[in-house]
Amino acid sequence: TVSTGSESGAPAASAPAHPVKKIVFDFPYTALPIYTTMSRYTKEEAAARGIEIEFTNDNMDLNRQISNLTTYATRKDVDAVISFAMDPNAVGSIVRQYRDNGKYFISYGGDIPGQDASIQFSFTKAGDMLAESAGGWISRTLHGKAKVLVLKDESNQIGKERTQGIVDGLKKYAPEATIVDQQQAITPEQGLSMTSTVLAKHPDIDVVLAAVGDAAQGAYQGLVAAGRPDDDPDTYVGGLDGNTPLLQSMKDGKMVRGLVSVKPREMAKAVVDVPVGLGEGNASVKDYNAPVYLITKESPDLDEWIKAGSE
Amino acid sequence: MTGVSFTKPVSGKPVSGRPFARPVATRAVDFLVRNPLLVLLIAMVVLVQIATGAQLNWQNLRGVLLDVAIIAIAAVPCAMIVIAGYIDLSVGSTLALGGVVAGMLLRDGAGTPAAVLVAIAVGALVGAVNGLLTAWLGLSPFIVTLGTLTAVRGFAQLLSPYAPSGFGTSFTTLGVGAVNGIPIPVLIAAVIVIAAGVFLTLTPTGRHVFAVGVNREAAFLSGVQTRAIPFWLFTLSGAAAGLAGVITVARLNSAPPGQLGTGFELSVLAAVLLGGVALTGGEGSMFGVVVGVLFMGLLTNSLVLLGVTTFWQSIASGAALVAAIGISASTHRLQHRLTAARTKRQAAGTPATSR
Amino acid sequence: MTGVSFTKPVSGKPVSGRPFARPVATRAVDFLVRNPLLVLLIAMVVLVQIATGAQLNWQNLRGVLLDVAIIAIAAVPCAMIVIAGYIDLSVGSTLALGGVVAGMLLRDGAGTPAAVLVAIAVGALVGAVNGLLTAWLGLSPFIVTLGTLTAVRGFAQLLSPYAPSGFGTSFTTLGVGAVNGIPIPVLIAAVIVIAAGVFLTLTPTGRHVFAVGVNREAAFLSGVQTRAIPFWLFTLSGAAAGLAGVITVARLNSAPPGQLGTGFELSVLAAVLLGGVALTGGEGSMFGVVVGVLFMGLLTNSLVLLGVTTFWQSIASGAALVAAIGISASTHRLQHRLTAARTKRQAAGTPATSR
Amino acid sequence: MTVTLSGISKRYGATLALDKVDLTIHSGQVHALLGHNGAGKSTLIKCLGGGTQPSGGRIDLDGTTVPSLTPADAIRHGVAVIYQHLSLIGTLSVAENVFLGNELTRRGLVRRAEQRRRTEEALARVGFDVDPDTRVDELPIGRRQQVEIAKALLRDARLLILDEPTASLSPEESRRLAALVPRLRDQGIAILYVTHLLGEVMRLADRATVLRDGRVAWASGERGFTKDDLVTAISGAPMTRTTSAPRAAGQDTVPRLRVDRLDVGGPEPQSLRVSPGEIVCLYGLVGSGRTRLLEHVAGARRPVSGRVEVDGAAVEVSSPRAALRGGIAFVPADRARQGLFGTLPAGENVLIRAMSALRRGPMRSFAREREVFAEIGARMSLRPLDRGLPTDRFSGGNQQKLLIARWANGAAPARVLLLDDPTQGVDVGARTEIYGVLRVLAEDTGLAVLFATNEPEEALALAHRVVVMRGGRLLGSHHAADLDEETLLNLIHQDPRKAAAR
Ligand SMILES: Nc1ncnc2c1ncn2[C@@H]1O[C@H](COP(=O)(O)OP(=O)(O)OP(=O)(O)O)[C@@H](O)[C@H]1O
Ligand SMILES: Nc1ncnc2c1ncn2[C@@H]1O[C@H](COP(=O)(O)OP(=O)(O)OP(=O)(O)O)[C@@H](O)[C@H]1O
Ligand SMILES: [Mg+2]
Ligand SMILES: [Mg+2]
Repeated sequence: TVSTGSESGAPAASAPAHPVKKIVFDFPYTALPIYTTMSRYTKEEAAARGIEIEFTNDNMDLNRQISNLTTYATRKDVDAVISFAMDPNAVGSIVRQYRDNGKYFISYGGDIPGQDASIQFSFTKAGDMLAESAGGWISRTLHGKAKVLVLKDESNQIGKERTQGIVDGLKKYAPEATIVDQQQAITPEQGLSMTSTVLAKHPDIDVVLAAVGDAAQGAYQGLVAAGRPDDDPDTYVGGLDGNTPLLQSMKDGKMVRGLVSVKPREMAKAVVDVPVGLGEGNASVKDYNAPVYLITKESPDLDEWIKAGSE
Repeated sequence: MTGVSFTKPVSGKPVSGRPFARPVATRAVDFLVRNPLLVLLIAMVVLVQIATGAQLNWQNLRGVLLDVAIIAIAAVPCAMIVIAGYIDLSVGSTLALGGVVAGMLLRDGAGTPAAVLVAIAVGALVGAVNGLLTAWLGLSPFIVTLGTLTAVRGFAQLLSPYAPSGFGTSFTTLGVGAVNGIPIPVLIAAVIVIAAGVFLTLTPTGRHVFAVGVNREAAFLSGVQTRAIPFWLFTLSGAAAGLAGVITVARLNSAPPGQLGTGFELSVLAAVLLGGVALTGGEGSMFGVVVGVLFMGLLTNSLVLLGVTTFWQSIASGAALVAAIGISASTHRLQHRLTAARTKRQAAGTPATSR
Repeated sequence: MTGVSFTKPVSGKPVSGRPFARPVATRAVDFLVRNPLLVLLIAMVVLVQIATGAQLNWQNLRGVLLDVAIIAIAAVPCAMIVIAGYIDLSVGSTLALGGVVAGMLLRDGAGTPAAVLVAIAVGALVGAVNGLLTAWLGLSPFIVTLGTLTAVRGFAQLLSPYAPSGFGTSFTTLGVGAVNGIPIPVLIAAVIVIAAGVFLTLTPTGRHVFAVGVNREAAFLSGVQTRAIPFWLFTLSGAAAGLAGVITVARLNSAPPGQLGTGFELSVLAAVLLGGVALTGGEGSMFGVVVGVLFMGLLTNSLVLLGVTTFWQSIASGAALVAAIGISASTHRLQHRLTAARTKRQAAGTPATSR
Repeated sequence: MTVTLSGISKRYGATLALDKVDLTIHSGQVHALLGHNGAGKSTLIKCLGGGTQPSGGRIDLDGTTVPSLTPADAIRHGVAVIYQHLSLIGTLSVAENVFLGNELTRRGLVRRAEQRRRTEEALARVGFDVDPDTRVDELPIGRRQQVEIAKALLRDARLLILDEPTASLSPEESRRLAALVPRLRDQGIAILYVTHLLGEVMRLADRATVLRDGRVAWASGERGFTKDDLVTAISGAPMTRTTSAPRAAGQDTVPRLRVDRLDVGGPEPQSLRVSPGEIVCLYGLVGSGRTRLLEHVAGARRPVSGRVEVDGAAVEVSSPRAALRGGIAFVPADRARQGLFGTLPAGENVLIRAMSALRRGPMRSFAREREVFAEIGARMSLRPLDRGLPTDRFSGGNQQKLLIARWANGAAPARVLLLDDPTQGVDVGARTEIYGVLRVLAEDTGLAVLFATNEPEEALALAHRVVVMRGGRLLGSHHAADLDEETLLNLIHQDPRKAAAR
């Protein structure tokens, strides 16, 4: 007897509502500073609501994410999972296991086929917002002409969408600016090394935009190391996601001028609200759309952002 | 005896390897002492089962076995490469390439058999390049396979920057289907392990793999194919990684080129070495490799089931690796002592001069 | 035959290693043939400079040298460990731990010297654990250091889940400052390389490192400290990785525990092996390591300057690794032939019968 | 110094290698230690040098009593050992090896020039010719043994232990060593000397102890001893020397092996023929080029030009595998590096090639393998006769037997067998048995045997014909029946130009 398995195929009908006592937050990017912030806030939020939350340890590895999700699917004490899929289609293949076991499956940062609910925020949109900020600055400060270095992330779907958002946005908001180079960089070290190298070829770069904020931190250090004043009025450094040193530099009036991020507090709240809402039979929580924010020196809540990444 | 017959009569009767028929209990103890990792594995499973009650539930086990099957498929030829005194670090990327190639073919309308075969062939090609460079040209296998690890990953990403996904059930069955309740990948892995075990212990070429690993020069002088053997092992390793890629993709129903099998090579190597294959070559068994692979698979699973938190999981799994190899080594010594004590007891019964 | 004087009467004067004073040109050719990677490196730099005009500009070189210095600091003891027949895979995480510890201390108001020293000490402690487990207890260095790689990363993340950042200039000078125009990390690396070179070639213990790597048993029988030497090398490696972490953090002005030095261990190992250190132990020089490290540093830089796109960068750098080791190996053979031809010519000049 | 061993025992798993051995070595005396292969000689030495720890008993070094030693302890007590399994570091130079663990330093730095000078001196003192700057792994095994000797001499030893120091040396080099040993003894050094060559014992030793199966079987008193005492003690019965029947070089038949103008990189191409069933010895000094010639014929090195024929058909000797296909098998001299698979069991070492011939279908036949192994092992008096024991756990002489058994077991048929120093380290009794095996193979299958040896005794005992080699040239061929040791030694020292043309 050959069975074709049950991991894929049409999602099962929704299980009847049942209260959610324990949720698992599957946030695979464990090496990123944002992981720490998210885990702290969600824990606080969950504790306040009297439910338990647990985190997977995927170590930025898709296979690991799949195995861990598979393992959690069998844990009786778990009522719901919120998964930030490294590859939505791949994670989609195990949704059904959760539903068969009467657990809620909520996707984070995108849609996963078969999900019960989703906590959405658009990566393309975030890239676009950063490009808009940079584009505005370029036309204001440099009369629309600028040389731009994009530190991209092509290692996964999210990175590609973010990069796409930045690149397309630049065309839209700063049509006269030229992207002189695009290089892969996701850690501060890579950002530093790449920026130094590209500066050798294009010493007159005006704008560095990073698909991953941590790389922007490296880019900032690279510019400074190359002799650019850290508050150079004619340079723009920006990135997606907050990064505490960058936010601090922004506050101090350095050349870090734009960061785009979701609010960790809001996200943490959603991470708890959505499963609990599902458990209470509240269908309105099904499609939570998280706002994405542009942070600049003028943002009134800048201190709050800084606090989020260091407490 | 074939060929020559000696004129002189053969004197002295041959000493058999096992002079005494030993009781079953002794042999069982021996077996466990000889396979300390197995003991550790069993202990871990029992404890986790008692603590959580979840590990041995079939659905959990099924997930673990699927993970383990994929590692095992790649680990088997990898282990043989290490036994032959080489090393293959490129399997993670070859897995990705195989998976991506299969995914692309399926997306473009190819049938499952064609997709699987081409993916295996592409993997074998990568392996053959490794084999050519290391076995035939004598280049450092560490550097060469590190080079292909990097290059093949880039190639897979170039080939298909976006992840092909959403394959038909005829294909995904390969990853999630079952025959008589046993998942297909597990069956494939079992066949490969058994075939490799038979090859390594029961065929002359299998023994030559060991000979090459222990002393390549002596093997060369004895007429062993010291180049062809590692070459084919590399090719096999590539093919197996390609197959592992196909199964992974069938399981995931998606083939993201930048994410498939990242870090896989280190998991595979760790499993192989834990399983008692020596990096210095010439030592190891398929049984050991299976235990090593199971240990690696169940370790992660146990930590998750036990609810160990993220960073503690890293600490615990690093420590577990060290502990596992440490226990293996120390029981090795224990084993020596046991044997010594036992023979001493026997020797006391039979005077030494009688030898 | 090498100017063979096998049948020479005993009373004859001893055979000198260099029977003929060779012309400078020959020696220069010899030097380059003996260091093929250096030739490749020079060729690469010249070509990239012609193509882009940017590589040798000081600012670029400065960036490369800073990257290279950090790799070199970790690579030096790592190379010695490989020469002694062991391997250290844990440097990436030790770097992170060192950096994070320094960052935390600075954040909590400690002075730069204290932060640096404690970070080095913590690194040394990790190294000592590796050394204890491998050199003294005889566990597989591959597994042990893979275990510490995992565990120490977890520990660093646990220690400081948030990235300490924003250190004072007294600290960041360590990463970006210069003395007489030479960046401080480069100076530190140079001192370490030279000290290690002197140690390895000119001191008894340095020679013992080679002996342990070639034949541990023989070295043991000659009274060499076959355990203490690798133990201290591991400790040194940990300390150096800690220092590398401090410098990295000083450069970044931030110490993200999950991101510092990821994959660093493989870059270091690749540099070491490219530089002619044999994974089988007993072979290698600091000069080679420096060339290997420079090659690795300049390779990425070259590809970026040449405008190679991301995925092609992976393909090209993988291929370059293989090409570099291939060229090294083939000139090795060329060298053998050259020597053979030269000695044959010499032998022809002095007929065998006359001796 | 006076060294006393009391009740030393050593157990390896099932083997009791030493069983309560008592032995006293006095300063100013050469003490010979003898015994069959596997008797426990090397094990005893390892206990003294710190290479292994005895399981029982104690060692008394000039009043310091210890249950066991580490190598560093032993060196500190003035014990210098030349181990049977050479313990040199391949990638270091000769001089560095000689001073390993004992470096000459000034302000912490190695004095390389001084080390080189002293090494040269020490080598010259024994009359050895090795360049102190060469990497050791570039040296042939005979040269490496010379380096080991120099190393021990430079240790300022009070107890010098030599475990078969002449196993890879030619008579000339052995004689130089033999001249040195009494000089050292007269300086008051205690010397423990292991050998299988009774001639050496009679020439050098003041006392002798014979081990059998790990026990002291016989020890000489103050009165001295005779060769017969030793022979009886070692084998339990008096021995008779056998010589091969002289055999006409079959010029009439097609030669089994014909080497025709083979350019092996020496001064001139080399030609040679061996008839079916003929046993030919290549005889010469260390470094005379015998190994090189054998290696080329065996395909281990690629010849530049020339031709090798077996039974009239050309054999492509481009690799050992190709040579084997043509029927040419080779037993190399450096057994550890080129011969044995140390960690693999003895059975697989012997049958690595025969395995394929013995298999049933694609699978190995364990029954047939066991049978073949048992037979050849018994014929060569292998000890222990244990198929499963890893090769590196056998004694030196028994390892050598395993190596020869690889090609002499009858299941790996060869038409030509090349052996380089075939019985190095093999005891007298087993030697005779090996000669017997080779002779039977030659007679029954027409196997052509070409072997190189360092011992005139062996040349005369085994060969039908002796070919003298010197400085890379083949000088002439002589019927063994026409030779004795004296003429043989004269031949290799003769001026080559005066030597008889072939
Ligand atoms: N490491 C080991 N493990 C098991 N058995 C060993 C080991 N080393 C030696 N033996 C056994 O101990 C016995 C004595 O060996 P030893 O090397 O001392 O003999 P020997 O007298 O030196 O012989 P030879 O003349 O052949 O060198 C042999 O039976 C050998 O197989
Ligand atoms: N004293 C030495 N120094 C350096 N190299 C040497 C020395 N003696 C021999 N060699 C090298 O070792 C290799 C093997 O030498 P060769 O075949 O002449 O020795 P051999 O024939 O083994 O001596 P034997 O006659 O004892 O067998 C040759 O390539 C030779 O160059
Ligand atoms: Mg011995
Ligand atoms: Mg020789």
